[in-house]
Amino acid sequence: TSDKPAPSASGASAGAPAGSAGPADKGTGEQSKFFVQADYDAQMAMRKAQATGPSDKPWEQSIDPQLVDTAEFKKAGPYHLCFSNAAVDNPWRQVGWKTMQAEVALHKEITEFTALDAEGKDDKQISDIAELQGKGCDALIVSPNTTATLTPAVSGACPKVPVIVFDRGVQTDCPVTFIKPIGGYAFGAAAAEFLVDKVPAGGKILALRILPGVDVLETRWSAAKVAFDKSDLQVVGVEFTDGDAAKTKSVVSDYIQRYGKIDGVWMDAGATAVAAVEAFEDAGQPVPPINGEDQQDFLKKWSDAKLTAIAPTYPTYQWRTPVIAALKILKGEQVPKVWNLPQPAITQENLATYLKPGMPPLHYALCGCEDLPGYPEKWGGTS
Amino acid sequence: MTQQLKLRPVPAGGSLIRRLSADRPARPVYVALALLVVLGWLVFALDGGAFLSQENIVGIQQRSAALGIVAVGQTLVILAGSLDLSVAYLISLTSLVTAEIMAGSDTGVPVAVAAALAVSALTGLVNGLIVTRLRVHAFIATLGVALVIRGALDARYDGPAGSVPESFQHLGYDRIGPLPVSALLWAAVAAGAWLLLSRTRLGYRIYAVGGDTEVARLSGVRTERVVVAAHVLCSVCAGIAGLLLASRLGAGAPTVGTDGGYDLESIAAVVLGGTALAGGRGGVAGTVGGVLLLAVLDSIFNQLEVNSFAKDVVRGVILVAALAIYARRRRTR
Amino acid sequence: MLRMTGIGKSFLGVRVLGGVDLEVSAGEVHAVVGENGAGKSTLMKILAGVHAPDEGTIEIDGRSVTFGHPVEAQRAGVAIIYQELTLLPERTVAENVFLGREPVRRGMVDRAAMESATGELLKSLGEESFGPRDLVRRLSVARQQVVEIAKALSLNARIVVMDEPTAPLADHEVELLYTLVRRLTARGIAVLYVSHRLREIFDLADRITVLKDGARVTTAEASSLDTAALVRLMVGRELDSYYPPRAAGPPGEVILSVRGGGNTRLHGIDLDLRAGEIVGVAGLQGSGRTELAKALFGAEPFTTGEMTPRRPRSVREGIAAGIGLVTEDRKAEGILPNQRVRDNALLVARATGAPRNGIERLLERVRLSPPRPAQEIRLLSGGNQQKVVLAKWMSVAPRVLLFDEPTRGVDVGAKAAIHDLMRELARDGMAVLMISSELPELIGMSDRIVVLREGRVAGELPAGSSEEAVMRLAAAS
Amino acid sequence: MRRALPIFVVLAGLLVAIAIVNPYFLEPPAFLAFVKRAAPLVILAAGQYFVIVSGEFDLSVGSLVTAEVVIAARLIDGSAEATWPVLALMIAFGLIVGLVNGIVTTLLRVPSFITTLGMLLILSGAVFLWTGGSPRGALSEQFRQLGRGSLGPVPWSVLILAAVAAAAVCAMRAGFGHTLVAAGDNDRAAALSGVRVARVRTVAFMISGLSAAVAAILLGGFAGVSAQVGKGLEFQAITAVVLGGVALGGGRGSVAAAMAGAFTLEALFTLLNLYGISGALEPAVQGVIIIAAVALGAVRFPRARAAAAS
Ligand SMILES: Nc1ncnc2c1ncn2[C@@H]1O[C@H](COP(=O)(O)OP(=O)(O)OP(=O)(O)O)[C@@H](O)[C@H]1O
Ligand SMILES: Nc1ncnc2c1ncn2[C@@H]1O[C@H](COP(=O)(O)OP(=O)(O)OP(=O)(O)O)[C@@H](O)[C@H]1O
Ligand SMILES: [Mg+2]
Ligand SMILES: [Mg+2]
Repeated sequence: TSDKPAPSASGASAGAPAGSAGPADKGTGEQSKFFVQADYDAQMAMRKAQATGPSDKPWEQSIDPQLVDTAEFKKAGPYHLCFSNAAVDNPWRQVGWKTMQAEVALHKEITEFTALDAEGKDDKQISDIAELQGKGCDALIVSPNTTATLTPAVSGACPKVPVIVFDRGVQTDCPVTFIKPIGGYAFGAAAAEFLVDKVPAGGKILALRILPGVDVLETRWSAAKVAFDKSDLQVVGVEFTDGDAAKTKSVVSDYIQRYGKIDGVWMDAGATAVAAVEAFEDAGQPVPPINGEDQQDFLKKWSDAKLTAIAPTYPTYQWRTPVIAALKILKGEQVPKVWNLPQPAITQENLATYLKPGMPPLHYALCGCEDLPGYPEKWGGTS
Repeated sequence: MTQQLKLRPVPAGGSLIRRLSADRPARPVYVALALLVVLGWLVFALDGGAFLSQENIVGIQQRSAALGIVAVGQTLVILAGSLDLSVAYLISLTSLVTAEIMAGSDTGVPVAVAAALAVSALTGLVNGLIVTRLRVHAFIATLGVALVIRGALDARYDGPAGSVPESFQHLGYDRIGPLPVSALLWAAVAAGAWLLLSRTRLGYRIYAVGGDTEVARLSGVRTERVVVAAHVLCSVCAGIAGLLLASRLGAGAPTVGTDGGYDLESIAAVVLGGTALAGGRGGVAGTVGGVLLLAVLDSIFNQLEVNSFAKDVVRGVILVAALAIYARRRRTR
Repeated sequence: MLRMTGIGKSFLGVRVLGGVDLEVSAGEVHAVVGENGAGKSTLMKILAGVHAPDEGTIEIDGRSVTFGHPVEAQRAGVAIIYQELTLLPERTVAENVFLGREPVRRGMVDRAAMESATGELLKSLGEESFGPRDLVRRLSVARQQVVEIAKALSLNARIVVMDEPTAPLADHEVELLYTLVRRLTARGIAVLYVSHRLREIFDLADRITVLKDGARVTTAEASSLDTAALVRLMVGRELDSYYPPRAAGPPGEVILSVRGGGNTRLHGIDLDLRAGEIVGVAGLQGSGRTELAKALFGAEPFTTGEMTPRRPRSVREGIAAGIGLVTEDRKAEGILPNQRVRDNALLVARATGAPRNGIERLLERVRLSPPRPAQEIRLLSGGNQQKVVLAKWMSVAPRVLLFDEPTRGVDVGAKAAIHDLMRELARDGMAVLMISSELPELIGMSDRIVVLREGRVAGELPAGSSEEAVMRLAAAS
Repeated sequence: MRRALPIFVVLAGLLVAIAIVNPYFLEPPAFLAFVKRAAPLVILAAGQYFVIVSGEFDLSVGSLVTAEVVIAARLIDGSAEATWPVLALMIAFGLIVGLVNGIVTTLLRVPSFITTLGMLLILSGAVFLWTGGSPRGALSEQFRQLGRGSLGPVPWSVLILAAVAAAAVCAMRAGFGHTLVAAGDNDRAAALSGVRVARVRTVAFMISGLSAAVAAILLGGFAGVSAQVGKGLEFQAITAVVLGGVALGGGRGSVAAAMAGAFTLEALFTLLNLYGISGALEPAVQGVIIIAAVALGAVRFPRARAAAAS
């Protein structure tokens, strides 16, 4: 095989939506329209900032909090909490949902907890939020399915009940607090900077993305793009995998075949990282530096195959925070307007602490659930 | 026309009853619906809620409006012996067309509505022409068109876009008394389709073509036009659903149709309502019952906080069981 | 009034009509006859706008017309009763009659007008057993044919085409049709009449056009021809005698016997079938002839009574007991339209795992011509299709073969071949049961005739009985 | 076979087009990799063919594949000893799901579109109900070998595919195949000729379930556990079969052509990828090509041979 790109290589490498190369022509394509410089700068700053709060409970920590007063919501217990969930259709949401339920069980003062699952349907979630308002909730937690489209529904609920939004935001500041980890830019940048650091100059990078158009994923890629454009690496391909392991493996195999050698793999989510690693193994090649996420299957592979890897995270422990926030609000305690949770990355140094034998392969290590009742069985693990 | 027979009206004795029972296949779904309402009432009572409360009834109506409108359209194509798997992507497309043209301004509303309906009618025309002219099985034809729309959506959009002015959101959120505007819209679409099927030539011919295309053709029906018309109407219904969803979401979304599963769910609602998948038998009344059945079921699931996996199992079982009952009734008749 | 000139048509590159001329004048019954596949139906369908001719012209009242769709022919005053039933079972009689031409008032279909007009049409046809609001699905085939006729009449057409209108009718219903045709011609309407039943042709026709292999052989005054001459024109040779001679000598042992057989439609059936014998079954439409055949075969089994061999409870048991059934509805129950002749002929053997004979010998035996095992059966004429159906049964050599309307819609040539074959099978020791609505055929072929009435055996007649005797038994009240 | 010719021509054309862009494509390793990648879909298409030619549909294969992989992962849980029993269990499970589909369709007379749509919902719901929302456990290395490993230079999946193809072609040549096609062409005529229509159709569904089990073994082996291995496979399999010129509604088309249809679809994906039409526009191109292919297939070409007249 030859290192000379096949005739189609330029086309394939421009697989990003716009289909044309960026000005720097690092093969990364145009910057995403989701990219907001101010947000990017803020997240880059937060990565270096120190979080306040109990050090052993990252889900109670916050970075740079702007506290707001909640006395108007103060109310005597017991409490009825309501939760409108976008979906439980992937392992990340599964782990988070179980964690939240366990957190609720921790608090005796919550006597009722009503949760509706929108099954990934915006329209259903709008109806769900409306329906929950009729159930006499003391506080409403919302994990929006999409940002723009859930805004009217959340705006409608704000006047009636204190609203707590987490994971994805909405385009209104009416919720009492919005809880999120630092964000997608931080994730994408952490992985890209690792590759820039580990891959020799001129190395060929393959970027694997799940789908276009998902806000969290778009920000991850746009931050990575910034990093790659500044570097001396060459991004030879940006491909969408639909989150499908078989497709991921095929795509990586194709690139190995076409370029002879790939020097680094960037991924916008870790679900198919193991498949990408296996593609190199099956081709009989050493696995280049790669990033995954905090899922057990990747951490295990990392440790077993002694990979050069990093696992930025989007911690599932954020599912604990809304319950804590709701109680604080109902007790009239101050909460941050935007509750930025720390977002650690798993590195070679701390890998061992996050590797948890006995947990299912798709379990997320940063669930913060180890101290919760029912662990590990409730999360599908064995002790 | 050489039609010279004298047509004298005869006293229409008992024709109302006849017409009501003309949609006979729909009866079981209403029996099931009644049973489910009783069950719902029981479940809510035991669970400390009020099934027949205004919130819940409004909720059921709003939940069913979009699916209901799509399913009415789907009824027309299925009766005509065809099928439309492209509605889900079309809904996404029209929601985006609507929201982008409106761009948050009131003045854009009429143009946007017209454009959304035009886009959907055009899609229906394409579906219909592929099925009739190119003789591609509707399953493949509409699946292919769905893929094409998906490609267009993927290429152009990577998230919600456009925005809908406050005035247009009345469609999705307002109520007249206990009746949400969206439910009234659904009722209007259903009534229109019912009138079409039971009182117009096109309706008669839709049944004829679905019953037996060759017979219809030999009897002088321009079958291809009928199939195309049914597809256009179905797509327009999907377009209306897109409008409604845009108004509810306040924006257009490239995944709203597929996330809602409107393709397979609308087909499920239609067959639950007793319309034969092969065409030629059934009607809108059944479909309305089918959609309501699914909505009441959802409401009960919500009250019981059943997880989504269990819901799928129950839905699957109900679908198959219902069709088995229909098949049995048909055989023993 | 109607002039078709130089009509030519090919299907898939096969020429089925070439240079056919046809002239019909007002008030005339013009018969079109010919063997299966001669192109009669194709010619009629061209007139009805179903097929576009490749060449030739059609003139009505001296004006040249072209029909791109059946509706255009309707508008030009042509109505047609197709060879196959063209009704929607799930719709009402009125909806069927006015299909494609529903009367509208203020944009809405005028049901009342439609139903009253249908009611009157039915009344004028002497039909009172059902009304405009009945579902067609609930009507017998004969009644459905009445609906078909009403549908054609409702057009108030000037040219009415009837393509084998009597195929599903019993004799007394045929009489009704005669009256109707005469009434039409009295009003100056031209009737084009296609039938394989030569008696009807001579009863009705003023002129006869004979088609052979897609070309017109002649058009002649009906009075100038007799049956023999007509058959000669149709097949191009002399068919010596109509029916092959009966076997000499007494029939053999009893192969199949029923005592007190009954199910929902049949009651107390007693019947013996002997080796070497052809037993005819007569009866009016709906008398249960088909049910009898299906019960003996196991398709709609007897639920009571004794039978030797053991009462079959399923088709497979019937086949295992050595029984075969040639069904009356070839298209729906007889053939696999998209499969090759070979696969059709071997179907029973394959389905039951029986050892099978060489396909060539089989096709030769049923006189399939030309014998092309690789051809798809739907491209064959009705007569040839029927021969393949016969081959299908002969491949497993049954001891009893039941024929339900074996020559329905089959031309004289193929008919003679099938008759010969039935005789030959009987001679070889098979027991043959034959249901036919054509009494001359039944009488000509049968060694004895069992007459059914309302699901019971009304009586039995010896060979050579008269048509009157059969009808008396069948219709007695 | 004559009717199947176009799809083989199209397939050959696509392969040549790929080879032009990527000259290594037709060399053994690359070509075997292609076949290996195509194997699951080809096997599914073969299974789907049996159902379609008998006049039915099977929409449940996609979720059956997912269910099989998830079940296998939970039961094997990384243990080598459990591998073979679980493989047997997967095969049995596929057959049972097919049996249920078949019985509901033939005996209860539920249209197969609905039967298998219901089965799709039930399977995808039940399996995750059982595992608590997302896959658990892990596949063993032995299990993975079937989809990942190879015997000398030839991947196991290619060998399995060859065996499946041979078996499918033999089944269609045998009496069973003919009776199956007969049932699809005209079920009443077939029943009156002694074909056990309900039984052969049920067997067809079981074959489809079996093919889903085999595809699950290969896919799980190839890429490991995931909650969405089977996503969309039912539509791909049906598309492949139809692309192969098999008529929806039954009675027409050959299994070899159906498998060629699957290869064609896979080659199409590869080609689109090579030309950089990956991502956004891929579905659009795919949609147009599928409609075009089926439309062209529906056009009947004149035949030289005369239809017989008696
Ligand atoms: N749609 C068609 N496609 C292909 N061939 C056809 C078609 N219709 C008729 N044919 C062929 O055309 C020839 C003439 O058929 P046609 O039905 O006109 O004969 P017919 O004289 O009416 O015979 P029958 O007495 O059996 O009704 C036959 O060989 C038939 O197989
Ligand atoms: N009670 C009934 N309900 C519905 N259909 C009926 C009823 N009685 C008779 N028929 C229909 O009438 C037709 C003739 O019945 P059947 O087949 O038993 O008569 P047959 O003597 O065999 O006549 P042929 O063989 O000429 O059709 C059948 O198609 C049957 O479906
Ligand atoms: Mg004819
Ligand atoms: Mg009969």
